[in-house]
Amino acid sequence: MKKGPFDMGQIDIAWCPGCGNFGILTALKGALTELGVRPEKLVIASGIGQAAKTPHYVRTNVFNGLHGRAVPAATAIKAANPGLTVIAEGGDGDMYGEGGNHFIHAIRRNPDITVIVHNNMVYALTKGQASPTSSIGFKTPVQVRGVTEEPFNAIAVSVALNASFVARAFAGDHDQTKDIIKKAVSHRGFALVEILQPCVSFNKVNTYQWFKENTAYHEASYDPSDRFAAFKRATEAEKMLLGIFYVNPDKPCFEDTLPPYYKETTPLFKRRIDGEKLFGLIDSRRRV
Amino acid sequence: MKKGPFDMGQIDIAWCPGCGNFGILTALKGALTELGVRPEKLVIASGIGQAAKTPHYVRTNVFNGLHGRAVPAATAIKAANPGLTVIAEGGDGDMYGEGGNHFIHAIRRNPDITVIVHNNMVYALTKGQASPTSSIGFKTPVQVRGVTEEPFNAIAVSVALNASFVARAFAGDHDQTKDIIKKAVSHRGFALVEILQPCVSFNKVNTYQWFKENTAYHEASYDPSDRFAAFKRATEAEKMLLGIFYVNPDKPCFEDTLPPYYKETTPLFKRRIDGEKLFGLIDSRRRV
Amino acid sequence: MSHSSVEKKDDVSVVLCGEAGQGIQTVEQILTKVLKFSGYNIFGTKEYMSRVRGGSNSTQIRVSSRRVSSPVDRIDILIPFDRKALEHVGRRIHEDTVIIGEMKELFPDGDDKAFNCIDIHYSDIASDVGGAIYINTVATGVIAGLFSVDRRQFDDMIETFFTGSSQSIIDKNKEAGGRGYDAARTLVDAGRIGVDVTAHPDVAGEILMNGADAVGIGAIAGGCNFVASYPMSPSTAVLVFLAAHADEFGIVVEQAEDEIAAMNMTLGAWYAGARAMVTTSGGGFALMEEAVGLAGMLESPVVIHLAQRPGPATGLPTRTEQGDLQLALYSGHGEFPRIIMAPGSLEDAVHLSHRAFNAADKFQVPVFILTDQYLMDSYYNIPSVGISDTGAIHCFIETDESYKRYVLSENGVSPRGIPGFGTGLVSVDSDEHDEEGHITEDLDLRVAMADKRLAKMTEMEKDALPPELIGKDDYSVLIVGWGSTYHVIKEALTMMNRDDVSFLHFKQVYPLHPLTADYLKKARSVVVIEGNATGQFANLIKLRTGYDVHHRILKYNGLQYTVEEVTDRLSEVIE
Amino acid sequence: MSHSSVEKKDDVSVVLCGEAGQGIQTVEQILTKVLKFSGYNIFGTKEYMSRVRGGSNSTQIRVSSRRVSSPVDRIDILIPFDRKALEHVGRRIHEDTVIIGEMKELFPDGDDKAFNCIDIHYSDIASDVGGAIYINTVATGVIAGLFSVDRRQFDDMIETFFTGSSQSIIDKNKEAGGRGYDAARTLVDAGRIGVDVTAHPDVAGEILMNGADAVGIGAIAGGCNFVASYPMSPSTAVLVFLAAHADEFGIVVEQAEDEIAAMNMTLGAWYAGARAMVTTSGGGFALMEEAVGLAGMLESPVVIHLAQRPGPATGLPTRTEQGDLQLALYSGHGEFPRIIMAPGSLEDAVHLSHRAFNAADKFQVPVFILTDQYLMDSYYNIPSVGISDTGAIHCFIETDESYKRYVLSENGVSPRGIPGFGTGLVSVDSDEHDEEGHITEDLDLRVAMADKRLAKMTEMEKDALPPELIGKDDYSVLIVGWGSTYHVIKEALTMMNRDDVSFLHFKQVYPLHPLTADYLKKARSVVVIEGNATGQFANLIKLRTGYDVHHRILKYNGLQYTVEEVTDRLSEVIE
Ligand SMILES: Cc1ncc(C[n+]2csc(CCOP(=O)(O)OP(=O)(O)O)c2C)c(N)n1
Ligand SMILES: Cc1ncc(C[n+]2csc(CCOP(=O)(O)OP(=O)(O)O)c2C)c(N)n1
Ligand code: SF4
Ligand code: SF4
Ligand SMILES: [Mg+2]
Ligand SMILES: [Mg+2]
Repeated sequence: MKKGPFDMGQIDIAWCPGCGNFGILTALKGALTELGVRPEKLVIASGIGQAAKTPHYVRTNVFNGLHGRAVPAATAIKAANPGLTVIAEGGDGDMYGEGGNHFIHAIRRNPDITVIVHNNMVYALTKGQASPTSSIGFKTPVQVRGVTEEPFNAIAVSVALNASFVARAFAGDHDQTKDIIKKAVSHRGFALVEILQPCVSFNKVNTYQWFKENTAYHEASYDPSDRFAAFKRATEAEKMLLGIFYVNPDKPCFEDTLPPYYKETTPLFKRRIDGEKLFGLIDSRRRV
Repeated sequence: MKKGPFDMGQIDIAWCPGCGNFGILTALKGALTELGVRPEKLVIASGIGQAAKTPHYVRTNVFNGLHGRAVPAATAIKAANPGLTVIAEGGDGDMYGEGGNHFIHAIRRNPDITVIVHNNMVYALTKGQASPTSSIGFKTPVQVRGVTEEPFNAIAVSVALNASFVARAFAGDHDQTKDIIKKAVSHRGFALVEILQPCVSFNKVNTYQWFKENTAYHEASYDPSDRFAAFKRATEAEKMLLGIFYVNPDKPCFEDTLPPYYKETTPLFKRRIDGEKLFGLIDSRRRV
Repeated sequence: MSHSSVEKKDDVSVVLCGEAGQGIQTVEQILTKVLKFSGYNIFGTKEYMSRVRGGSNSTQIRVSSRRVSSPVDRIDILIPFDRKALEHVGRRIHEDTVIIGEMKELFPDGDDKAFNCIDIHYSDIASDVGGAIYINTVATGVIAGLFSVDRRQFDDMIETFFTGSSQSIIDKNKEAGGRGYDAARTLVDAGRIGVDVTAHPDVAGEILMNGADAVGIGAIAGGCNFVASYPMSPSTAVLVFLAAHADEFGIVVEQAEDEIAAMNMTLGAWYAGARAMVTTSGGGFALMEEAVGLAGMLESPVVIHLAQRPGPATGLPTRTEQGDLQLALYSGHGEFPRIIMAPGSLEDAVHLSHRAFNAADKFQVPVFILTDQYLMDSYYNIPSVGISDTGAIHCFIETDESYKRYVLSENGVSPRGIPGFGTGLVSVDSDEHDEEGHITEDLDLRVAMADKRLAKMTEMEKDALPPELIGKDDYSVLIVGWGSTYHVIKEALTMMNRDDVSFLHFKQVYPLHPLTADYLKKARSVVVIEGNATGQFANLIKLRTGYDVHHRILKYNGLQYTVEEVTDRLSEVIE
Repeated sequence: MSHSSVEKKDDVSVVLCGEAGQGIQTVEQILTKVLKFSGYNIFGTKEYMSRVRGGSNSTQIRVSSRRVSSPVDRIDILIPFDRKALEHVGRRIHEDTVIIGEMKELFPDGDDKAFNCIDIHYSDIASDVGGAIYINTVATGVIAGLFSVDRRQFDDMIETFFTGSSQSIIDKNKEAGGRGYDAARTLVDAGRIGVDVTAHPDVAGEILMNGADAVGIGAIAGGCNFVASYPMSPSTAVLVFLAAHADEFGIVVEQAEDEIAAMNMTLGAWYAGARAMVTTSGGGFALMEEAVGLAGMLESPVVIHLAQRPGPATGLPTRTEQGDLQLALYSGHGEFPRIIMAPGSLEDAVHLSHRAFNAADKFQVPVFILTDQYLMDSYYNIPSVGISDTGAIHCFIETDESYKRYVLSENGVSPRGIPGFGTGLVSVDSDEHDEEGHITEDLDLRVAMADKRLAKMTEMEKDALPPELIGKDDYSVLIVGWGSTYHVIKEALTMMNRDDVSFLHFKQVYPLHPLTADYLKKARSVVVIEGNATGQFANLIKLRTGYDVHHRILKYNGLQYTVEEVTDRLSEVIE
């Protein structure tokens, strides 16, 4: 296979053979390549977990921070240099558990970043505890009698928060996942792509087969500008629906609200402070 | 006025004259009194903020913990002793900002506690910064050009999370607020009561008058078991609606899922460990 | 008592005391400015409760012929806004204290005999003007009049202060101020009260600011263009300062959903080329600690303004303490270097905040600016901030394709690239990593990386700011202090007037300057004065120099030391 | 080389090495049990990468005539599951190491000359039986055969282990094990390999467990009935242990949404009468620090199991270190007392975890159990856990109407009430508070409350566990260690066989026992051995006793010391 711009060459990938993450990695690299994004102009921020290792396998700029904290880091990266394409990536535990507060507030803030959540419905790196999205009844060494909480419905919550772009994909479907990622990255504003991802080692319930049987795409005629329809589909549908649920292009982007960019777009690292203004400010304290 | 069971006697209340918190305090004490709750069997947990001072003004057991952390404390208090009536109380910053992650996950967990959020749409105790519920355009010394983020819609998010009881009240309406609190406390499971509360010192926009003009009660015929209608009303209504939005009595309560209570209801403090079982466990490690 | 005149003093301590919401802050703000503008040296500090209305708060304004920058116990003139005030500052009222108050309000039963009082009918005047809300402006006028502030200037000041209010409110405030002013002039003319403070024309043009302003100015000078924080007293003032100047200086000011977000944003911002800081306090900072460890591992620069207040937990949210030194020193899990600065003066606050950004960038470590509520909220006049050019030193490089973020280097510092600047890729990683910034489980590399990170200490120590010695070189008693106690200990030293006692002040508390031990060993007796209950700096000295100080003077009731208190407590431990 | 027999040893170090996912853990679990059950003393420890598949992990199992409880560098028998293994443990292969492997897999080019090898066709046998997944069971059989484990017992063990799998899988595993077993017997019978480990019938009935089990058992003995945590290696094992026994012992086991929730839940639980703990590591604990401060202010008991791993930040998630001592010691803002225990052995882990609950309840302070990945994951046999009755001491009281939570008391401890138990009301407050637990701004009361909290230190020091002296009383060199290095230093000491060298082990690292300084002063030379890069315990000793130790032996590559390493490094510093 021809080496693409985001391919790393010979590296040791720490995922299990057969893991759904491989499909996501390929779709992601494919999407970025087709979009013509340049590796030096892209940053992927991530947390900690199996999913959060993804940026190490993409030839680009990487900010691999703390479990649960990719979104605030990504938000700030974009704010410091709006010329970069910024993706935050992580698992369901990372983004909805530890990072839950950032998730909901980032949606409100609406930075122009893409948030990719590998949803394997389990904490994989820590060897198989329940995650916020684990199904009721899912048994683990910690949830010995099975999960009792209702799974976190990220799509419904995002729609409730009037997020600007909300989609779900399935790691087993390369083409459509790539396509959804492309749309999300191209979208201006906070874009959520939750990708259903089989974990072959710790989730023996939600397998490739299970996902195939329990998911379906929105029909072509579905209109993602209808918030109620999106909510209905997120909460009521028999199968987990795939594709773009909701797009709301009217929200102002976080970066646009920031003082440094009112008049110019230069990234912060290129700016130097204006000494005259500073001494003016200091002198203002001499006056009444 | 006759001293009620929850009245403290002569104390110095640190709120500003005219603050909406007084109305909430009265409604809360009234509700508890009418429900016949006994002060020794009640715990009010709170965080930090003006609202979070409330339990100090109620004659009962108080757990005044950290900013944003009343809900996990309350959840555990209930789990340690399900015989107690447990309320978590705090402001909009406390519960939806700092405490946002606990808020969403407590809804999933569904402990039998009542969460009362005094929503004054501002950080009052820290002197007037925007809160997650501040309106767009709200100016403060930090948000000098006004808030740009969409306010956190706690009702919509709760409905999206399929919360078991979701209501909104207005501090200016004593009777209905009292009534809603009564229903929430009586409800078995997580009950959210968001109370719109004028802050006369730091919120000059959302005043008593403003709330009066911009709120309305659900009509009597409204059916709070309809999740979709609740979502519609939470997001679409012209005015902020008041009353019970959504009730879902079918969710299992957190305490019911806990091993100590499978067979008996004794609170944990009354239990002593069974030495025989322990030595049995230790001896099991002698065998293969 | 009835001798209601005041000794003619050239250093007058005025204390205003009343409920939150009674407008003492307005009085303070107007008076400090207008008095300074009249050429008086001024110092203003306040102590207040964690509430918006009610309670009992006080502000001290010293008006003096010479520079003053520290609180005194002494009250020369007390303006009590209510009866509670007499109790609140009761201990500090002495026989020469003149109480300029409304007698019927303060002593409804006429029990004013024990005090030296002057009656002014604030509330009558105020209600004449338009209502009780003008009482504070009347009081402002009384003080202005007492110090013979230029009437026109005073009017202008009120006009400026109330800019934005309706003309009628401005006019009423002017009237209220004027009525108070006139009342005071009448008293002065009648010889019932008088002060003898000399005005210096130069002082009129000096800089007047508080610690929060100073940190904010220093940060801007250091090139700060990004601040993410969550409100928390007393650190919020710096956030507010930067927000006020965000448009002018192009600063991203983000109020995060919580402190964890704030700190992680700040690290993301540095990564992408911003110069970023957080401003926080106690429990808010505790929440940032995981990310302090992340800064340690990423080798990310970061500036942390930590404004101390008494803990544990919520503690006393609006009070002062020096209780978070150890917290800063050991914050974050794992082992990595850091720098801790602790400004003693407004000039320090500007200078160190400025320096913090450069040091963070140079060494790629977290740099703390450790202040406290006292410093944040204290105002005085200074001739200059002491920085002549901005000198924000940017240390990042333009990368090429061979770029590796964590190249092993002798001194521990690897050139820092910025994504999008150059053709290289910049990978930073919270796991142990290789030179390229990718996860590694090579345990030899782990050791090399840990050594690299810790190696920075060597140059950081060389670069440490030396402590400042105040007093003679051949001391026999050495007083050691750090951070915000600078001026109060210095003034106490002057008062004590002993040439065998010197004062060593640390503005950088970690790493300690290499000469520290030498200073200590020269003394016969060393006394550490600090604002906490366990002697955290004395502990640090012991740990780093092996030197066990002789005396620890500690205070932890939430208030700053006063000059008298320092002298008294010193006299207990030094003969 | 071709002399493939093994010296007849009575203490054999077997190392298995392969990828994650190749089933080494299964081998370890079956073998440690069955070997112990055969009467051999065993010790098992593992080191592994932070991944689920691939990489290179190893497990050491020592099988010995006498008690063994520490890792050695030496490998007597190596079972490599792939070629990477030879590189991974390469440094430790010496000329007497017998490699029992599959030659065509390990040395496809026939380059096995440098090694002492025995060829076993694991994969052929396995594929014969049913596929590559049985390779590990074949290897298990080889070791079992080598040590002449009773065949029947071995079969039973496999049966038990695979309970829950289909009968066909059980049968195939039995067959695989059997085939390995037979292969080994053939080798032994042919004199190609042999061991000389004596079995002791008593050992068969001893307790076999790892550190995680020990902490869990100790906690249950201490009355633990509530644990809230968030998964994080290596602390999760304790959560899993308690979850497994939750039904039996009536324990609330809650996996929280984050560590902050976990710690705040734990405090809520204690408040309402539970005996609660968290189990966490590094960054997870850092997130709990604000709530540690809350515990300090509420005077809430709380037990914190902090299983250390290398930082900063994510660091090396599955490795070991003693790098969080200072983190625990200074965690939380503000000043308040705490206790830190650091078990050295499984018995300690049981005993101290038990004790932690009682101490927390007695003094109403946070109590830390500081373990590490090494201790969590190491197994060995012990005759008894050393607790004879549960002795969970409950210190709360039934309240009456006059109850006040924070009654000022000489020793700092006020009787702790529980809401709903008695007629009193229990108010706890994170702000500074009065005796009733309500917010106060009375600054004298603040001082009284701060003093009350710190006063507990006096009795806590009296109550401190003394360090354990191993060796003679009249030492000239004193080795100091703490926590999990207990056994390895002890074994090294035995190996060194010098009667002028003794070893002082601390199981309680804070507060230090009052006799600590005396022990140190008696030595001509003191060497501290610890698993971090800066000598945190040596620092603590210096701070608390003023004693500057002569040598610091430090290790921070993520692995525990081995016996040989301790001897070698000691010989560098002691003559
Ligand atoms: C603060 C903190 N808490 C806990 C952990 C341990 N931890 C690492 S990954 C992980 C969960 C991983 O689950 P998820 O985010 O769903 O990713 P996955 O491995 O399933 O892809 C946890 C709890 C950590 N690294 N940091
Ligand atoms: C960890 C932490 N961060 C910040 C604070 C400071 N703080 C105290 S109250 C408050 C906000 C209060 O707003 P809200 O919860 O809406 O309550 P209100 O005062 O409006 O009733 C903040 C930020 C704190 N005490 N602890
Ligand atoms: S454990 Fe699960 S999520 Fe992780 S790499 Fe393996 S299959 Fe993928
Ligand atoms: S500041 Fe606002 S919320 Fe606080 S007491 Fe005053 S009016 Fe109420
Ligand atoms: Mg996952
Ligand atoms: Mg509020």
